[in-house]
Amino acid sequence: MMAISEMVHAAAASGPAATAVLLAPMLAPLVAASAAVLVGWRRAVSWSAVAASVVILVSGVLAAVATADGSVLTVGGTLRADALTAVMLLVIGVVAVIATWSGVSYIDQELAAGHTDGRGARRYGVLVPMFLTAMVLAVLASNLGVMWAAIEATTIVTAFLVGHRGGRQAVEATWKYVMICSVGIALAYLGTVLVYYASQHAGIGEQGSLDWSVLVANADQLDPGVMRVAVPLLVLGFGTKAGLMPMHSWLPDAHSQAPAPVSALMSGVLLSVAVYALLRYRVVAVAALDLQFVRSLILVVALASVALAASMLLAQRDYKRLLAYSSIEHMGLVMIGVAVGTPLAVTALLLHILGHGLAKAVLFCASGQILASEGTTQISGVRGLLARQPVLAGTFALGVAALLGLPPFSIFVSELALARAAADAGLAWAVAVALVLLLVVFVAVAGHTAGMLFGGDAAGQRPPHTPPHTPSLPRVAAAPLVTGLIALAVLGVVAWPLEQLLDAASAIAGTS
Amino acid sequence: MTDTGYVQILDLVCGGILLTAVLMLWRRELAAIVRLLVVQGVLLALLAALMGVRESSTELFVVAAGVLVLKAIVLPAVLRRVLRDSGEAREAEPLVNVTASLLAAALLTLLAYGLSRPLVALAPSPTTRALPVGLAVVLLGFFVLVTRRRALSQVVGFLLLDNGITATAFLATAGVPLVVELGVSLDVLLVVLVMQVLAARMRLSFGRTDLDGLRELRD
Amino acid sequence: MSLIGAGLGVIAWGAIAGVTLGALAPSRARALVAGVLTSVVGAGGVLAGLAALGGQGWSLTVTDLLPLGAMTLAVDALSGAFLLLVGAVAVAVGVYSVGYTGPGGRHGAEPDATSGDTTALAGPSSEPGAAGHAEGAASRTAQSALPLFVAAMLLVPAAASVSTLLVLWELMALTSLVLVLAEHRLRASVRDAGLWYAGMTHAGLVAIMLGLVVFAAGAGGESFTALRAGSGDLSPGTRSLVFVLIFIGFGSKAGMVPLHVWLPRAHSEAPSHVSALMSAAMVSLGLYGLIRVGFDLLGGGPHWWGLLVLTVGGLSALYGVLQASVAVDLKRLLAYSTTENVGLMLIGVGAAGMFAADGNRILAGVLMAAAVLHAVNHAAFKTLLFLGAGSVLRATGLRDLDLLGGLARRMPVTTALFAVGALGAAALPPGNGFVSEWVLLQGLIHSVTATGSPSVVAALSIPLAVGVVALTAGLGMVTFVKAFGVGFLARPRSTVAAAASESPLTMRAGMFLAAAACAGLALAPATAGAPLTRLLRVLPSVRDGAPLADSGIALRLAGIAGSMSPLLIALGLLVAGASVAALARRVAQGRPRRVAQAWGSGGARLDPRMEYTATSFAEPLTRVFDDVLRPEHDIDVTPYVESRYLIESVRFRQRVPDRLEARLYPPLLAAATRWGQWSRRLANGSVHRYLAYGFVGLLSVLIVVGISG
Amino acid sequence: MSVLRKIIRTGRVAESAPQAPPASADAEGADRSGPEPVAPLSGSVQLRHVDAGSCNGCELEIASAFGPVYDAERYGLRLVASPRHADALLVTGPVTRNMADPLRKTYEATPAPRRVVAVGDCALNCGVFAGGHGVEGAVADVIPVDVEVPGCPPTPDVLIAALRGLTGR
Amino acid sequence: MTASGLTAGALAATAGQLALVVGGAPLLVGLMRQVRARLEGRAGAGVGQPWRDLRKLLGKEAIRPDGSSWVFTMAPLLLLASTLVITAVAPFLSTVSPVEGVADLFAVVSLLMLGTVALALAGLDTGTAFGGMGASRAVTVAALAEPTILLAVFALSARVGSSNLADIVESTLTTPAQVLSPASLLAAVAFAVVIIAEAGRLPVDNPATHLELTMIHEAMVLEYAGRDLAMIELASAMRLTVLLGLGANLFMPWGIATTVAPLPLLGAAVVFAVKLGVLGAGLAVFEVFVAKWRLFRVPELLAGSFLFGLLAVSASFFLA
Repeated sequence: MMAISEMVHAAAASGPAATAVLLAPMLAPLVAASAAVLVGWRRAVSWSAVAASVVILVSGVLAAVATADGSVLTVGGTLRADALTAVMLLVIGVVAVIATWSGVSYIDQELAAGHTDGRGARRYGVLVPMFLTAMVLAVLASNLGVMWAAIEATTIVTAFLVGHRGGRQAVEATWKYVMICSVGIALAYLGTVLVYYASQHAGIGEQGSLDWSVLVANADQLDPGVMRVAVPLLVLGFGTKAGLMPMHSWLPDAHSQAPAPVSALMSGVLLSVAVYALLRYRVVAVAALDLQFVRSLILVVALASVALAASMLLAQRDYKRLLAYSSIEHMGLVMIGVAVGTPLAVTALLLHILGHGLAKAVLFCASGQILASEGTTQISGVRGLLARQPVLAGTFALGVAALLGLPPFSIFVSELALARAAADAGLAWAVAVALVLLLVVFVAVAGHTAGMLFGGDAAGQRPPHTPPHTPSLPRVAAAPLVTGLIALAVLGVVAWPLEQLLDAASAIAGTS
Repeated sequence: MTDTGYVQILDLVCGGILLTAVLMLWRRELAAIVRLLVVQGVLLALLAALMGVRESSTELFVVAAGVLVLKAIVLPAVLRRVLRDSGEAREAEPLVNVTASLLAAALLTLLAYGLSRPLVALAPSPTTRALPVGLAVVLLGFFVLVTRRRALSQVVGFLLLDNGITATAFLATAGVPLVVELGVSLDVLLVVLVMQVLAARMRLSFGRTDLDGLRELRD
Repeated sequence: MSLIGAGLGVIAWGAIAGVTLGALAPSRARALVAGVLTSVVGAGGVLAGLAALGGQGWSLTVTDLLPLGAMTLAVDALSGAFLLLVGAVAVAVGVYSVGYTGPGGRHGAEPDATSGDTTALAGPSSEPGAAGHAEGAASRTAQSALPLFVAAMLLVPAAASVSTLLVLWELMALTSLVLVLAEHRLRASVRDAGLWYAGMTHAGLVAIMLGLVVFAAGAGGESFTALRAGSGDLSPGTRSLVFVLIFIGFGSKAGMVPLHVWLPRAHSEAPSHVSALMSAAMVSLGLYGLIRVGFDLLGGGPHWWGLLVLTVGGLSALYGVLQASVAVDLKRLLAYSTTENVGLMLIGVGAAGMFAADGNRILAGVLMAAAVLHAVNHAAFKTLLFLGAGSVLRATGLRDLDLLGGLARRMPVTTALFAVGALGAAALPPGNGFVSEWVLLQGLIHSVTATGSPSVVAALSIPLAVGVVALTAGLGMVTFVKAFGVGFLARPRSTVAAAASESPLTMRAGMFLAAAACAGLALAPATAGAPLTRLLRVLPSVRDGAPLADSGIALRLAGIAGSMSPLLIALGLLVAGASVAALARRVAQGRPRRVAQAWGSGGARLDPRMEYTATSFAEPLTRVFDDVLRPEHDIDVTPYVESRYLIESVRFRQRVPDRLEARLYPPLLAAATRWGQWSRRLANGSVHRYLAYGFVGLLSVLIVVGISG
Repeated sequence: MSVLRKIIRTGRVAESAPQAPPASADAEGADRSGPEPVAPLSGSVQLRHVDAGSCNGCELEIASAFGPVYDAERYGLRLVASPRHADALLVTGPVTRNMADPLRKTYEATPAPRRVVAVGDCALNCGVFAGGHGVEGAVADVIPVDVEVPGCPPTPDVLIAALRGLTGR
Repeated sequence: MTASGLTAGALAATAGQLALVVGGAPLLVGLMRQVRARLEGRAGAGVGQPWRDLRKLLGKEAIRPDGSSWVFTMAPLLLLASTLVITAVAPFLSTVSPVEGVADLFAVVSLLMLGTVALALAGLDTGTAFGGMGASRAVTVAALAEPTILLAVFALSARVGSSNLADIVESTLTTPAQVLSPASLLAAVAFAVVIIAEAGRLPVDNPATHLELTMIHEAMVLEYAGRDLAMIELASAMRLTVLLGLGANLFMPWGIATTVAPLPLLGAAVVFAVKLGVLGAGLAVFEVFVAKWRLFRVPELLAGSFLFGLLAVSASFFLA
């Protein structure tokens, strides 16, 4: 580990090593995508996506090692990586590994079941790596405009992934997804334009700048009047992609229709990338505006999102939508951390993003397997799963436990730290509201999943349309899920590998 | 060009943009709405060119040419194709009727004026004084999105929204950096293309492009 | 390395080994491995607890564990008491579980297969398969969770920071939940029990977490040291808020009314050895939390804190014992009895708080000691009772007292040991429960003389508290006469009960350990004097107390007049009984007792259905407390078709629902359901509606910004 | 207070005890059947009354024997509720078929040493019911009888005299 | 206290009161029956009749019902043993005792309960409906009586600052005016009700009933015979004696010896016997005047006495 650290540091912050570390995660998926374009869906092609994900993860690790001491890697003027970026790279890498890994068997099953054809599989093989590229670009871009464009690009790339299965519902979900997200992201663009406008008049120079580090350095010069209009637009706009109230509505539809690995990627990473954008903007906003304004705005959005998720979870009937609403809830929690914004809060929310990404990746992939074996996404259609499919149901149960914030999984630790940070910032009332809502979520989710998991193997109770279930989870499908759970548990217990990096990241994005 | 002449032309162009936006709200024939979109695209390109003259920047002329191609030619062409395929010519019953829509448009324009006060205050100039127009178009576009039933109308609403933002960008900052501008334009184009594909699929699955049919996914 | 450190090391490594080996061991060895490791982990706790009570102190901070905080552990005498308690319970349970989760037994069966049947003698006809059993408490998951659960419980009292405490607290909740759900395949009620438990425990966590983060925010740090130092900086309002919150939170884990609803469900549906762990050990950790935060970290508070705890404690004690006295399900009965005993502990803690606020530290010390002592005693006898109930369940597959009976001759060891536990639980001399209730009553009755002129509140609440304790003791006696008398004595009331056989050696050994603890606590409580004094030193507001003067065989209270010698009473009973027996033997001159058919008024035969059942036994009490219990009767009269005056059969059923639960929770759940159904309209599928949400949101934000700017 | 007045006005109504029958001391008591009073029973005899099919005439006499006037209790006699507590069974009436088994069970339930007192003619020889289709027989046909008290019904003083033979008082 | 506690005199005092209670308890029952007989216009069996009954029972065969367990045979032993322990520790003759500090009022009350429980379990163990019924009723009554008795104890001990029996007696001796305090009077009433309930006297239970359905105590012992029954009868008589003796000495301790000298002890024994005789006779007279209550009116009685107990305690708080 030390050797790598020295190697990376030996190369200058913007030397060829940095270039390799920052370019590789963007190029590797493109290679995988072009492979799919050329040869269609093959085993090797599917593994190449996994390899690309591993590349992202490895460069994330390298970037983390390089930036944990607070240094910055840059490539030209366009790509830039600090500790915060490294954390996000890690999140993307980890979730992508799990999602693409389980995607290997997922598409095979879909093909076998006749849900998709060779064209669909090829499209899947092309679009998924491109999706990864777009997200990597979003976190690596030093220019906020480029970051915006990359996030918008994710919408376009994923549009046909959401509609992968075809049919009325797929079209409907895709239309809503594309329409709502485009509108939302357009608002974010308007906000970006206004920030640019403010930066032009902030003594940065004639041309102004959308470069984040430049903006941060001159944030106190930005005109508060303009920023007061820009910040709500940005919150609303990126909030759309993050699945926050009031532009959250696309999320349950898209997540429930997309193929499981894509849902995992969207829920686990895409939402977080949007939050990442807001986190970047928050630093600027807080310096330009008063803290109270930013905090109130974000807090209202965050709490409203958690409340909405809690309400919708209560009477939920579809387990994929259940997971989707749970994503809204967790993004709401993360946004509470963004609202608080102290270093502890930022550390906590980053860990939360990582934990949530892992848990959701595991859960969506597991739910894909459940769908494959039970033939329905209705909660009431799945009964006594633990008795019939112990491994699959076990991973699902543990994933739910993690999602509900039970130790040893890291979400508990990050939620606790979020609560502490908020209380320290004098927002105990918000903690109280959030915790009560979390209790509702807990009861709702636990109640729904308990029905799915527990109970005897009552063969007579199963609805007639279910196909004869596969006897047990194939090993290639189980391995990524178990790996994800183990990683989640380790993250919740051991502080050592991440603590320094998270502290460095919170020093970048946190304001006390 | 003299200052007064510039201001007059600027105001004229901006007025035209707002007018086309309001007309789009008024008209029900989809073909007419697409024509209005073409007009608005041309006006936007004119605005960019005007700024290019003002700032004597060749980059802006390039942008103006791009805007003209994209907003006045390519996108309307795509929309016409959708229109032709679908064979549905009218936005028959908007969720909010035309009278109410026009009243709402008035209110939204007022709101835009109110909102842009701090924006104008930052750097008062003839250009920035026209900023409310951009914001008003954004709000009108959003309004169209919310109230129009046809798939095509929603795409139009999205484009209106986008035009509003483009106008705002030109008026406030004389355009964002080129790389961003390129990204944005590409994105918008792709979004519209995606929507065209979707509208086609929608017609295949649902038989029409009335968005009220899209209500199967619900809680 | 200190003994405490060694003990905690044993706990940690034992738990890790337990999880690993429990998961890896072949199914034949699994019960043995898990049981032994559970006992080992428990022994680590006993070791650490004894060392801490002996006066050692210990602390440790591991920064590499627990992200965004640090694993901070510290052990003092207060921790020691609960380490010892939990550890000792775990040792007994571990030994017991080897047999309980081993092959054989009927405890995997549907328990109520025959209860609804009019022919009580029918019994479950088919032998429940061993397969069902292997998937329940003996499953890989349950067996590897057992040592982990014990370790989490043991580490809770050692936690010394908010994060550490909460993580371990939740780990304890999760592992116990897994264990509660162990038999989910066998009975549908297990899932409900698990859900109630999960929900209530999470509600408790919310309260605790909120209280502690507010506390930590006010005190400026999350380690207990910082909290202790900073508690003075909190405003009185914040202090009270924190106290009320943690009281609710820890109280829900302790099973106080009205947050007790999970207890009768989870304790009766969990495998019996798990019930013992939960009821005896985990519940008392709620008391630990209350004492630790309320009296150590917050350092005590105003008079009304104590009154609040006292009131809730009194209600819990009464309500718990009332429900227990009419319960028919043996494990449900024991669970309600837990609520009762927790109520008694809370009465002690509450009264201690009141007197501490009045400045009477001696009395406060006695009462606090009574509470802790009662927790220890409760742990001992409740372990024994649940293990006994488990033995019955294993032998018969039944929890329904109405179908049991006749076990005294078929399971003599279990019966005798259960009797020891029941004696303790009934708070009768020479049982161990009596000792702590005695100390509690002593503390309460001295309030008059000790406080000089007591406040009006005290003058009204203390007599009521004495009345409550006394009524609780009386009803507790009824409860356990019923449990023991109906469950174990007389003739069997069903065929399965008649076919019962004694439990395996390890189960008997586990019960014997618990019974030995009961006996030790009953006969030599004075040895607890020095440790209890050390424990009180931890708590600033009751620091001066030395509750039990260590005076050999007699139990003397320090500072107030009161003494009693359980050992001599037991000895007296033994001597008197032995001499009477000897006399009777001389009189009998070797004539044995003739065994004759029971006198049935000359009737032809005595049917088991003529025996008194638990329901009929509790009938007078049900009538007396009609207004509180509101039993539900259900009478089906089936006439012959020929005439409605000719009755073919009459069927009478009585159910005593938990009225408090029925009043409080269904409306809450119904409201949640209505809320959920209403909010489904928010996502009605219309893309226009969705966009409108955004549009309205945008406009309102912009308007607010416009106006405020 | 009316009760108190009544008590004072009534005073003692028990007649003075007649001479103790010589039977206990007199071994030659030829006209009396029945055994010696058993030493352990001396001074205290608890009776369990079994109505094996009586017409209730004997019951009336038994009741008045234990009433204030005859006051059988002063001789150490007492009626009890359980045969387990009893030393002697007081059996009346012819033994009906339905009562034969209960009578046997009651006898079985009584701890030794035990005595059976057959009270009234019916108990001794079925009286007017002899040969009735529902009648099993006399008491002696079912369980061994130790003391016989003839009469239809026997008067209380006869009854008490017989029972005093058991208590020895 | 402890130094003098182990003297021969103190031992003699304890032995004396044990002998007195064991020997006197059946006589007290006999006396009560005799009083009752006289009031009913009968001659009565004589004061010694209970002893005659006991002697006879000891000579008789003991029977154990089929299906019962060791509990059935142990219960009489436990009942008698617990009563003996109470007898030994209660201050009947002298306030000085070698078993000073072994048991206080709470312990005594609990030991009484222990006896009740033993008998109730025995009743259940017989497996008959009557046994179960008696057990159910007995423990119900006892459970409801316990709060009252403890509150009465509380009222008495609160003013002394100790629940130690000897302390309470001594305190009353030194300040006799306390007896007439409201707290003390209320407590006395409560205590009297409890004695009636616990000893199974009218109107709670009729010791002379033959009707099983109305039985409480008798129903539990229906299966006992011979020496087991003798033990139970003796223990019941002793419990009545002990309860009356406690009542007598807690509220009217005069005559009790405060030393262990032979003469005061002898005097104390005489006074104690007289007190019990008077109390027993009074109870018997009272019983002539009342009929047995329905079982479900008994809680009313106990609730009433509970109220007295509570008032007594409150009085000791407010009027102390």
